[in-house]
Amino acid sequence: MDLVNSQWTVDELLQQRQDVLNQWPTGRDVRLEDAIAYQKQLPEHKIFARKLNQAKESGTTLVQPRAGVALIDEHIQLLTYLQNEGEADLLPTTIDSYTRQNRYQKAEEGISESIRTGKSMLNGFPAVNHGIEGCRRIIESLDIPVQIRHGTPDARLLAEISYAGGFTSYEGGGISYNIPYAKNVDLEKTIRDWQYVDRLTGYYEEAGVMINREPFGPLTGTLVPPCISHAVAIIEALLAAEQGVRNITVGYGQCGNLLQDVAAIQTLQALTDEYLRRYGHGDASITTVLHQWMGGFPQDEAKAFAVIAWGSTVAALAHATKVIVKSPHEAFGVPTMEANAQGIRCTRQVISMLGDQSVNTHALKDEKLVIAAETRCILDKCFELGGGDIAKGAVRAFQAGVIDVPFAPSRFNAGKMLPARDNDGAIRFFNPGALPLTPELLDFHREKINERAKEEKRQPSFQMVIDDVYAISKGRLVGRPANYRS
Amino acid sequence: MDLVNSQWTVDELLQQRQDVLNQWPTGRDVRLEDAIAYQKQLPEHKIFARKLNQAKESGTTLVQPRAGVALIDEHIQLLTYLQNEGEADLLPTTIDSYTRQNRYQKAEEGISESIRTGKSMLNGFPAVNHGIEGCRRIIESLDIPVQIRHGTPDARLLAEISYAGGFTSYEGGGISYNIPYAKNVDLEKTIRDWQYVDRLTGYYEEAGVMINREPFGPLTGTLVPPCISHAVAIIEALLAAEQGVRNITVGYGQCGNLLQDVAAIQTLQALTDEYLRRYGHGDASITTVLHQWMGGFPQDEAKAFAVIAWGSTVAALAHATKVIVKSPHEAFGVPTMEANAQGIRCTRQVISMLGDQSVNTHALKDEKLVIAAETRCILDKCFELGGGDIAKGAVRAFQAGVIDVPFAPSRFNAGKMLPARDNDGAIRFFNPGALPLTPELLDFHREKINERAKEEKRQPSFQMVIDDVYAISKGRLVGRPANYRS
Amino acid sequence: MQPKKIVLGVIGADVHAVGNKILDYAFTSAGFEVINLGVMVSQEEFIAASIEAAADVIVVSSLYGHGELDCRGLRQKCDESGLSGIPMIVGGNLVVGKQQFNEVEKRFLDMGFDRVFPPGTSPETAIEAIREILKMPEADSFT
Amino acid sequence: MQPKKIVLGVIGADVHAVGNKILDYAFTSAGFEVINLGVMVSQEEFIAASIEAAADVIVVSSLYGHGELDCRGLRQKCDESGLSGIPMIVGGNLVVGKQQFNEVEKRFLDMGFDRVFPPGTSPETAIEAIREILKMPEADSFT
Ligand code: B12
Ligand code: B12
Repeated sequence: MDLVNSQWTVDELLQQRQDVLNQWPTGRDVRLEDAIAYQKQLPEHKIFARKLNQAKESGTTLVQPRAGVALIDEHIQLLTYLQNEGEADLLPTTIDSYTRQNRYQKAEEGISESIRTGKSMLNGFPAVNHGIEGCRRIIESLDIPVQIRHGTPDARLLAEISYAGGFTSYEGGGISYNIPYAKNVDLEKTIRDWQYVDRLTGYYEEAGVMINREPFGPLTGTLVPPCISHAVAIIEALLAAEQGVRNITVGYGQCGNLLQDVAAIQTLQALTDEYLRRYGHGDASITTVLHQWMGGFPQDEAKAFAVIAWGSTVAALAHATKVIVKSPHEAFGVPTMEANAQGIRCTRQVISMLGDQSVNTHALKDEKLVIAAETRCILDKCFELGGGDIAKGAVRAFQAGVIDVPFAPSRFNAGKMLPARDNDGAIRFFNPGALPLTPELLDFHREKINERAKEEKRQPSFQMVIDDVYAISKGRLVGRPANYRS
Repeated sequence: MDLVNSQWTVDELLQQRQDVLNQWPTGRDVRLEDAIAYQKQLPEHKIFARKLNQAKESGTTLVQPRAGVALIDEHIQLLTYLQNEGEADLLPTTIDSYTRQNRYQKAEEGISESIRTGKSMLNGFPAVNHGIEGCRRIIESLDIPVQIRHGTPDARLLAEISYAGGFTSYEGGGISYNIPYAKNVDLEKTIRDWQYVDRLTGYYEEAGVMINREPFGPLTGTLVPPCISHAVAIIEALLAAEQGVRNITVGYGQCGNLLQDVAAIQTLQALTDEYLRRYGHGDASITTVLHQWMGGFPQDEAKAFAVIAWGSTVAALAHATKVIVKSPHEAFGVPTMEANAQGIRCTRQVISMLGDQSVNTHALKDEKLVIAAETRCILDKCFELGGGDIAKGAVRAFQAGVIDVPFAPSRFNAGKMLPARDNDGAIRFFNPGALPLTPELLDFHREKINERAKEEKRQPSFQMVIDDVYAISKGRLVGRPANYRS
Repeated sequence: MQPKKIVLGVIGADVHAVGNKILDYAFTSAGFEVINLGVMVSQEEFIAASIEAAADVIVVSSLYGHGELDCRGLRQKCDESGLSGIPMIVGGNLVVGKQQFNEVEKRFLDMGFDRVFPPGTSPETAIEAIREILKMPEADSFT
Repeated sequence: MQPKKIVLGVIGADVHAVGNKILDYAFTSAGFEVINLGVMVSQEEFIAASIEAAADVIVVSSLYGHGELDCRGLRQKCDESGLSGIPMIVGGNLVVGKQQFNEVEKRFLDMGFDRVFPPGTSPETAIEAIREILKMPEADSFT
């Protein structure tokens, strides 16, 4: 089957379905009619898309943590704590890394080991192994919407079980859950596998069940310039909408410079709306998510709180629909439930303190123009490369380095583009690789990097990039050289 | 002696001096020549004014905690910890409340009780009781500059002992350490007593010893509009400069709205420079300090970190010369040294992450124009009331309600003006009392408050003010009514 | 019916005025007669005002950390001045630092207070407690 | 003198690529020959690459929390494949959650690693440790 961006027929979906459900025994329990009936009886306050749309209307920012452990009871306990003590608005169920690689046998071993040692040996909740009943116990134990968050290149079976299990939102996409999360997985295959997920979501939608979909915004979380993640988010939104998805949350990982970040969230909303409208999906409802700093964190908890609060500030001032929260344990490992709740409460305080404020400046407008222009350059080139088809175009764009994600593990990513911060901490291109930017935009980036080099009295070099990677965990935003101002 | 703003002769100073030094036995050990010699041998890195001036030049923001306990060894241990583990740039020695009221006998009892019970029974360090030797042990044990921070209406003896003890900076002023810190103390008397302190500081200055003075910016810390605290700060700077003080740090307590706060710090620097220049003190070196949120704090530590980080953000984006730090224990009591150090490290992370950024917007310019115009209205009226003499003018201004500090305990404060937040959280006048603002400014404030009232579907009322007092500790900035948006 | 009388003040050398002003407003709105001594109130002033007004209850605040030193002996002085048995409640940030509240409570109960309240107690709670102590009928909740 | 050879990789299903790219750059700059297997490396791949390159040391990273499950048996497999005694060091965020490091260290030493490093170890420390293990002379510090 040739990869094209057009809606699958129901037959095409059902054809693949048996194979998918057979991948692991728990898959055989999924019955679509039963699943749809279950979803339909969920009370309104457990439905993700509704809560997002309300928040968008009233201009508030919802707060959501990440969390998942190996065993069901412990997972319910964890989420209940985050709901009650953490004051979360939205809950996650973060999936473990074996499940993400479809290694269900390994996940099963992780479950046994966790029971044996009395501590979670998995870095998330193995939803496929626990099956529909396990998932429903979670949904029924909580009072607010729950989303599956993962990083699974082939997430078809997980989607089937999650939807039948009552989850009302599902993160991921064919690009964003491949390039940062895999090494050898073909991009064409993942885009196709996510067409399955999106078609399945569309099928529920047609049956009257709202399920929210969220492309993974931050990619590698490490110095990703806004135009790159915007291009990926908009492509995935287009692909999802084509399959009938009607509730989409596009995401962005905080870069650290206030104006760049606020500009990024605001252009992300505007550009996604625009491209969806242009391609016939004006009826889809689009919301945004800001991810608090996704790169390396400082080890000291007081400093980690500072980073968490800074991310919250950006979410609040940009009026993102939701914010994904880090914890003061970030640099060490999966947080305890207490540490996780602390991250949420710190975020909540910032969000509600600042929710009434906005920034609106000329510099912000400039930054928005730059991001929008860059994103358009990339997207238009993708359409061109695909001969008008964005699915094809995306695959070819990665081959050509027209989209290029820094520090990505995937061999389907060119890895030629190098980002570095400018003097104000905004992320610019140190080496633009094959990005299809206009000469003016390239000049702009070159100037910005040179300004910084001058300030630091050194030549632009890869060392600058490395210094930027470490900067936040060492307490700065711009990775200045050791002899800077001394 | 009639209160006038003119430099005391050395004779006038020395005349009073014997009485002052006789207030408590430790006072008798103070010898000016010996004190000056001691100050002169201090290494550069222990001199407050130098470090401030360097920071101002390089555009960085220094971080300083509050801290003080009853006994010397414990106090040294505390400050050493804040220096080494807290990564503080500047240190404090916060004085206990008995000393602030010149109740040295009560402080003595507090010292004994603290020895007996093994915990500090005083809320600060009783420097007068510990005397010169005690103070010098502190200075000698530390590697960075140390300042006396207090709230003492009559701080003459404390100044004598502090300077002889080697402290290189001294907080307070005749207005800012009276109106928020006393109930029955005559304003004329405190202004005169602080002329003593300032003249003493000037005397050291003439002898070649740099001592930094810092009017207390935040006043009652509770909804104080920028123009009020600016007027007080500038008056105290003028009074100090007249007595020969040459290093002055003017302060401001964060109000919570980003633009208002950045505008406030920037106008504070500009207006102080301007007024000092205009009155012949252009050679004084002026720096600024932002106090993190000085009102009621949330009890939850994660939320307190959020408030601390927000204050740090403002300090960083406004490029204040230093920032005074709160701790996650703020709502409960004097922090442990660990909690105190956490507050500093959280602040440090924000400061160094954001130090390269600035905000610059039209809204910021507007806010600066408003604050500057208001402050000028008040200051010019003070000069007028004093017939050109700002010392006299200040006293009369308080009588007339031309300067009016909200929630102040002093009966020398009119207490007619009531502040409340506008829709964006900036502090405006709900009731301007007798403030001498132009009709345009009064209209501006009325509109802002009405806008909020409309948004909240209620009439402007004192309940709004109360709601604002509690807001931050309940997680918001604007104190919205219970039924808001629900 | 005569409104019940509260003598209110912040004890010792304490100048924290904000909570005091708000308690005054809240008690008055709730129908009490408030004799507010403001901040920096000595034990003697509390007693003189309570005698003069024939107060029903004394409400002591202490925020600045010296509460323990300042409150000692107040009950004895009341007893000696003919105010024996007058209800006395205390609240605020009573001691230096973040301490276990039940231990703090015990120390202040031992000093003769009828009720002791932790940091950040709301005016609503204060009013409820006063009604309880004065055995007043339940009222509509304070707004 | 031949440069010493390091086989480097992130074990298991772990895709954290940033630290790996930086270690590669740092080791190379410090004069080592680096055979970088990247992320998602199986035990078998580590062994095959080490044999092929005649590696001097194996540097294992694990960031995502499954390090304990993924590293078990690696030493035994080395021994069986003729790599017995080859120095092996491991670092990253080895276990799930913030655990006492000395206990974590013990568990990994017991699995047969020569040195075990806590979260956030700098490349400089890694290089120093490798020099030590390979008994290399002190070099100018890495810049
Ligand atoms: C960026 C990031 C991501 C990115 C990775 C992008 C990519 N492909 O590279 C994305 C978003 C995709 C991601 C995904 C996941 N992540 Co992640 N991630 C991080 C994060 C924030 C930074 C990592 C980083 O790049 N640091 C910067 C580099 C330079 O440092 P470093 O990786 O630590 O490596 C240095 C040192 O450790 C040392 N070192 C490394 N190896 C060795 C070996 C030796 C011998 C020595 C001496 C030194 C050494 O040198 C390196 C260079 O300085 C960390 C938390 C943190 N550290 O702040 C979490 C973290 C590693 N991730 C974590 C998890 C759980 C995941 C996920 C499972 C998702 C989830 N549940 O949230 C998935 C895993 C997917 C998978 N299969 O692996 C956890 C691991 C938990 C644990 N161990 O308990 C962490 C700690 C976050 C947390 N607290 O929960 N992640
Ligand atoms: C604003 C403030 C100031 C302002 C006060 C201005 C003024 N004149 O009013 C200034 C800056 C001048 C100031 C000065 C000092 N302060 Co102060 N201040 C605060 C702060 C931040 C807020 C207080 C406030 O207004 N809260 C809002 C009001 C509405 O709440 P409230 O005061 O708690 O009162 C409510 C309740 O407690 C309750 N309540 C009060 N009394 C009673 C009684 C009963 C019976 C009941 C039921 C309830 C009740 O009802 C009130 C209304 O809701 C607090 C910390 C905090 N809470 O966040 C520190 C705090 C009270 N201050 C403190 C200290 C130590 C000082 C100083 C000594 C300076 C210093 N070392 O930093 C001086 C003391 C000067 C003096 N002689 O008193 C400490 C006390 C430490 C302790 N107990 O261990 C605190 C806790 C800060 C800290 N963590 O270190 N302060």
